Amino acid sequence: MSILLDRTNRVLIQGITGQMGTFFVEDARKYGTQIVAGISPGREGARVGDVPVFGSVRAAREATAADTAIVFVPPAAVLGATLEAIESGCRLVVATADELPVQDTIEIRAAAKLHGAAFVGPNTPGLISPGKAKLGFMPSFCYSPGSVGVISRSGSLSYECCKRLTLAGIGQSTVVGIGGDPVKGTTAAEALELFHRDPETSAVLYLGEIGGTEEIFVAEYAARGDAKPVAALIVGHTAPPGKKMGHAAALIDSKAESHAAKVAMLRVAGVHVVGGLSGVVKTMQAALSPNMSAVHGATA
Amino acid sequence: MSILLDRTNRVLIQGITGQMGTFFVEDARKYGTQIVAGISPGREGARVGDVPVFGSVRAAREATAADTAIVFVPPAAVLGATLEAIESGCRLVVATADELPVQDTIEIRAAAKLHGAAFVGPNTPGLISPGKAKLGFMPSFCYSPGSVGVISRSGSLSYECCKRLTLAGIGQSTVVGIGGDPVKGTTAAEALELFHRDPETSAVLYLGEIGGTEEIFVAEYAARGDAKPVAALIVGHTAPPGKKMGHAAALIDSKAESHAAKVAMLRVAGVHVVGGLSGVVKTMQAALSPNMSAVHGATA
Amino acid sequence: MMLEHEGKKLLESAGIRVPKGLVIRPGRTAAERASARMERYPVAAKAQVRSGGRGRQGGIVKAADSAALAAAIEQLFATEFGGARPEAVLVEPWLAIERELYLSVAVDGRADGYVVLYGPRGGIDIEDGPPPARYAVGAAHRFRTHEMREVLKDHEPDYQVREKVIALAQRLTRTAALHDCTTIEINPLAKLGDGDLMAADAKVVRDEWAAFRNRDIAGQLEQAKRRVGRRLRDCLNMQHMYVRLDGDIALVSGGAGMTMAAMDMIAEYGGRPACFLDCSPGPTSTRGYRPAFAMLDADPQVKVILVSVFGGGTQMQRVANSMKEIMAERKSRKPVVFRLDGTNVDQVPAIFSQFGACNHARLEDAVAAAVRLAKGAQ
Amino acid sequence: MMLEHEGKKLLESAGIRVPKGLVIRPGRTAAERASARMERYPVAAKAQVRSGGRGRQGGIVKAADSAALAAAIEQLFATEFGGARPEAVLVEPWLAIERELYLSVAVDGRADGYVVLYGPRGGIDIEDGPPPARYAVGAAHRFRTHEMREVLKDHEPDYQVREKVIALAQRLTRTAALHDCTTIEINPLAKLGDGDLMAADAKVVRDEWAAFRNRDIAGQLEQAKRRVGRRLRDCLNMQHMYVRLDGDIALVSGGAGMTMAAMDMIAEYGGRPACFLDCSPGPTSTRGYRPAFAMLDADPQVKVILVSVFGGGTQMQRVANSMKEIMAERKSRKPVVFRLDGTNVDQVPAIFSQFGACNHARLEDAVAAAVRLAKGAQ
Repeated sequence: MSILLDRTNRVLIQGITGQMGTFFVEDARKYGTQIVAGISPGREGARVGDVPVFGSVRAAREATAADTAIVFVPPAAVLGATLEAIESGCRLVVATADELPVQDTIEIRAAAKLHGAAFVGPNTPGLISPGKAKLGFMPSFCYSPGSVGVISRSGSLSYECCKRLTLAGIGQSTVVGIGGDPVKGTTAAEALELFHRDPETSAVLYLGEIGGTEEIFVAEYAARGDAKPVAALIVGHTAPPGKKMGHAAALIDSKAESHAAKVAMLRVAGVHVVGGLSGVVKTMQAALSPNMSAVHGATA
Repeated sequence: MSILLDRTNRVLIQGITGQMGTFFVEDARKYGTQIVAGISPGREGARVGDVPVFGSVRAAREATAADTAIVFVPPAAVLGATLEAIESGCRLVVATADELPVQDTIEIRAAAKLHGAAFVGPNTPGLISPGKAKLGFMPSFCYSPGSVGVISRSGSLSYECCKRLTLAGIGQSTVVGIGGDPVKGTTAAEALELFHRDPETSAVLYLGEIGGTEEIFVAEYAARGDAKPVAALIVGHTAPPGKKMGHAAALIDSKAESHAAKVAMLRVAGVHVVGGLSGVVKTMQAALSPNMSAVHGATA
Repeated sequence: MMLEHEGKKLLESAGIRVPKGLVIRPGRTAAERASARMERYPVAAKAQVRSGGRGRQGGIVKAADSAALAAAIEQLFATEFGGARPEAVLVEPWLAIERELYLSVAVDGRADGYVVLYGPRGGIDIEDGPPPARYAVGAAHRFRTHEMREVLKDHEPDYQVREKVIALAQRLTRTAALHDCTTIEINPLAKLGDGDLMAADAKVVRDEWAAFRNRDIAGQLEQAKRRVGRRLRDCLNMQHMYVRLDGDIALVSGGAGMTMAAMDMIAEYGGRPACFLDCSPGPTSTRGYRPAFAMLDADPQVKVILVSVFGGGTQMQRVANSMKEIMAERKSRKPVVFRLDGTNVDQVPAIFSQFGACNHARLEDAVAAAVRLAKGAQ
Repeated sequence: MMLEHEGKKLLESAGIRVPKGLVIRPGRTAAERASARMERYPVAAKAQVRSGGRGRQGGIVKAADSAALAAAIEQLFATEFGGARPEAVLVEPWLAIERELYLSVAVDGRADGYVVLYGPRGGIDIEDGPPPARYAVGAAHRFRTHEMREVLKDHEPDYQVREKVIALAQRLTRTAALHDCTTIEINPLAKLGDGDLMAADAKVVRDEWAAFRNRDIAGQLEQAKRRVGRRLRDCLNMQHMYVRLDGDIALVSGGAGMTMAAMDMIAEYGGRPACFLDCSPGPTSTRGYRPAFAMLDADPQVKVILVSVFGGGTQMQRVANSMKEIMAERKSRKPVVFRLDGTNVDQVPAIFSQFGACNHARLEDAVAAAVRLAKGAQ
């Protein structure tokens, strides 16, 4: 298994006729993603490659039984497109856009909750279930199927870390980019819960950073008696306080949001904290080893 | 019977310690309204007369089983107070306030729909079921129990007309002030539907005015095969176009909103249109007479 | 209602494209000021008025050069539109419009909130054309691009225009809710040669009851008061609702519906109402009614004043006492006819007898008396 | 982050009470201008800066008369707060504050939207006190007065203050959503002698990604660009995210997390990062990277440039070609270390061989090389 995404997802692409949409059709298909429809209002009836284009998500769902949407439209149009996908019955909606106003994310998240849909985004590379399917632009060669669930606030960092895991023979069940914004379609807590219930996932790697409160919930999960082993890398050790480090949420506004405070909190909760990028594989191996996972925090 | 309000409603007053709240306790009680609680945050534990004061609607409902709320708070506080009443489970909420921003009415109406509550207001005197109870400041002597349901966009006009009916021996089942705003807690169409289902109501008097679209639904109802007889007075024959006549919705913005157009439309639908205030009793009598009610529009 | 240039400023603040205009206030140097600052011609000189139908009345003039602009400005400031001279003239580049569209967002009871109207052919003849496409939004945050797309399908064949209109309507609906606007109408919405849409006009009406949370609405209300005479301003400060009519029987009344009913009855009895004047929103006390009498007494058109109040929360003995005070202090000899009814009306006769006034039991009698007096005064 | 006086203007537009202040821009006559226009003393002279902690650094001066005010203004303009001189000084009447409260509305992921924080004792020591009351609102239109009342019950014993705080928080939440603010913090919120609440300070942060629908956010971003040097402005125009640090190894990087990971690794290897520079939001082309190199080459603090990009949607052969072009046109001799990885990285070596560059396979090797070069350059 995996979470949210596997070979069964029937994917429609909103904004398929744009540059990103067209590139995605080719790249994601090559990886095995089932692309069944595209949306481009006014161009219904056209085709992108062999993918039929529809004027609305409803029409696409009726014709193709699509159940998953990925959105490639300009930031100002993301709200409308995602709400259409959610309210037309898609069970998973991915919006990779950065530059989305947080108000819009708040509304989309509320709508997704109301309709029982999963929303991944914004400001994320998307998600991939290695060997099955991908919804986003992550470089395929970095991934291999396996049992580590990966949750990441940052895109490139997840490519880097997954490549290291893959080279070391540690495969991934699903890699979810939860994004760098303060309000998220899928939070670390929600992704953790999904991984917790996924029998194929035996441990989780969390890639976090300074700022925000996401890590509190990682610690909360790790402290549970029935938690799967969690390893975590928190970047931004050298980031100064009070400055936004690219991501809207990557800003040390209070002591609790500093690197030191987060690492300390995670350690106490029994998370295997990675010292730095170079230590990802070793710490992950430790988290995965049955002996070590009993000794909470020993590899930190 | 009656609609929305009878002797069984257990009423709580939001803003009971204000001048209007205090006056209402005395006046409405005298009429038979069951006043069981007042709300005034921070003054919980006090009493107004013998009415216990609570800090929240929830607390009041738990202690007194109140199921109906009337709101006497400043316009800026009406949104909060009505949402509290609706979301705490009141089945009827009355807000007489004028000067409520239409945005707030839109939100309150949406919340009432969601929770299955009736909302009467804003900018209305409230409602009265003669001989049973009243929720508002209408002069009690104008009313008598009977079988005519009255719906009015204007407060004073409904007092005037009901007094004429009462003096002529025509009693009322319930008199609902739907108010003069463009968006209403209870619309004419909704009030008509309630009167239609009320076995004690045998005919309806609708008191309308120029501007807005409410009258379209009165005509629609009257044109139904199973409609109860409807009489209507539309004021504003002498009102110039393009000017707001007091009520936000009383503005002739298009030909369809003029006095002549409304009267013509109502006549075609079989409504007994009253020529002017002096004709209210005669037309109502005609509408109530079994012979006449079969001949649609004959008294117009 | 905001002036066009004020409305456009609001739209621009929400990221909506409007022409780059120049606002010219009246004054001796108005024409010079405009000519000095416009560089490219032709331009449009547009009378800034708060009534509709300006286009049909010659309120928009095309000027090909600086002399023509100066002449246009002078002419516009000298013209009345809907009974008022322009408060300003807006000078804008003359737009190369490929097609005029119509788009508006307005509060509509049938929609439980906002409705969006769209017509593929806008301009001054919009009301004579086919009815516009109608998207019932409801609460502003209920706007859905895909729902509006469905509505527009059969009204706008050009899908690129359609998508731009949808995006604009979404922006307008949000703007209306945020700024407490009850209407934002763009007519025409100009489709330019580059395919882009631009608001060539803007009619924005704001919800004055939201003034407590929008300082600019409060400011507009204050400005509106400054535009009227002192006596009317005193009335507006008491929350009175006033509309001047062309008759001679003035009303001091309570409740919008009841005021209109009295107006109608005056006409029915052969008289002519001088105004709609609803005093119920303000204090129903001497302080409240005094400015109403001051205004009506000073108005030479008014021959008779009919006081018509049917009160619920308003107690009649208090109104009667106010009338006693006002009648005592008032200089004017214009006759006043009274009809008070409602709560505590039984206490009125005793008070009225103190100053020799008579309270009519029925509105018909009061109206008849007022009409008789007005005819006698002619 | 807006300056205090800008934030207060925003609050005032939403009907929130703020002191009537006077904004003094720097310049030779600043002190005179202020003294000339203030009539009553004492006043507060407040440095207008975009960083926190001003109060502790002497950024607020009480002046008892016009001479003291002039001195205060001069002194404030000569002082740096958080590394920057004040852009203006705000002069306000000195408030007779009965109690300082704390109130803020901010976006919070845990609340799925907005959260309201309230402390009955505000002021500069707020962070040392007990944690504030926390009302998780969610979407702004989910604000409920009765829910906040429940939250405040155990935090604010004075029910009249409580009710005013609730009404104010409701207004602030609506304002935040309306104007796309991510934070509105009022500290202190002054309880005055008359029992009324007044915003004695205002820290407002707006969502720059909403600039497309808020022209004033767009304007603020433009202003921010004007405040920096030309080279950084060129970078900001390319959407680069830049934070200057105090080391000598500059980064040209992609992705916020990866940039921080590289910074951390530089420190781990004994080097010191010169900046956070994430170039991924803009075009990953020659046009995009060129201003980054121009800025870093011109920065005397920078000894070595480390290019670290791990691309997904960004294709590495394109980045490699951009680097080839930039290296060819660049005048600076500062060493550049490359580590490209990700999509199409297999095409990189062939391109790099054309200009004699080497691409490190592992970030560790690239960082080690950069640190070595930086130490050699010292």
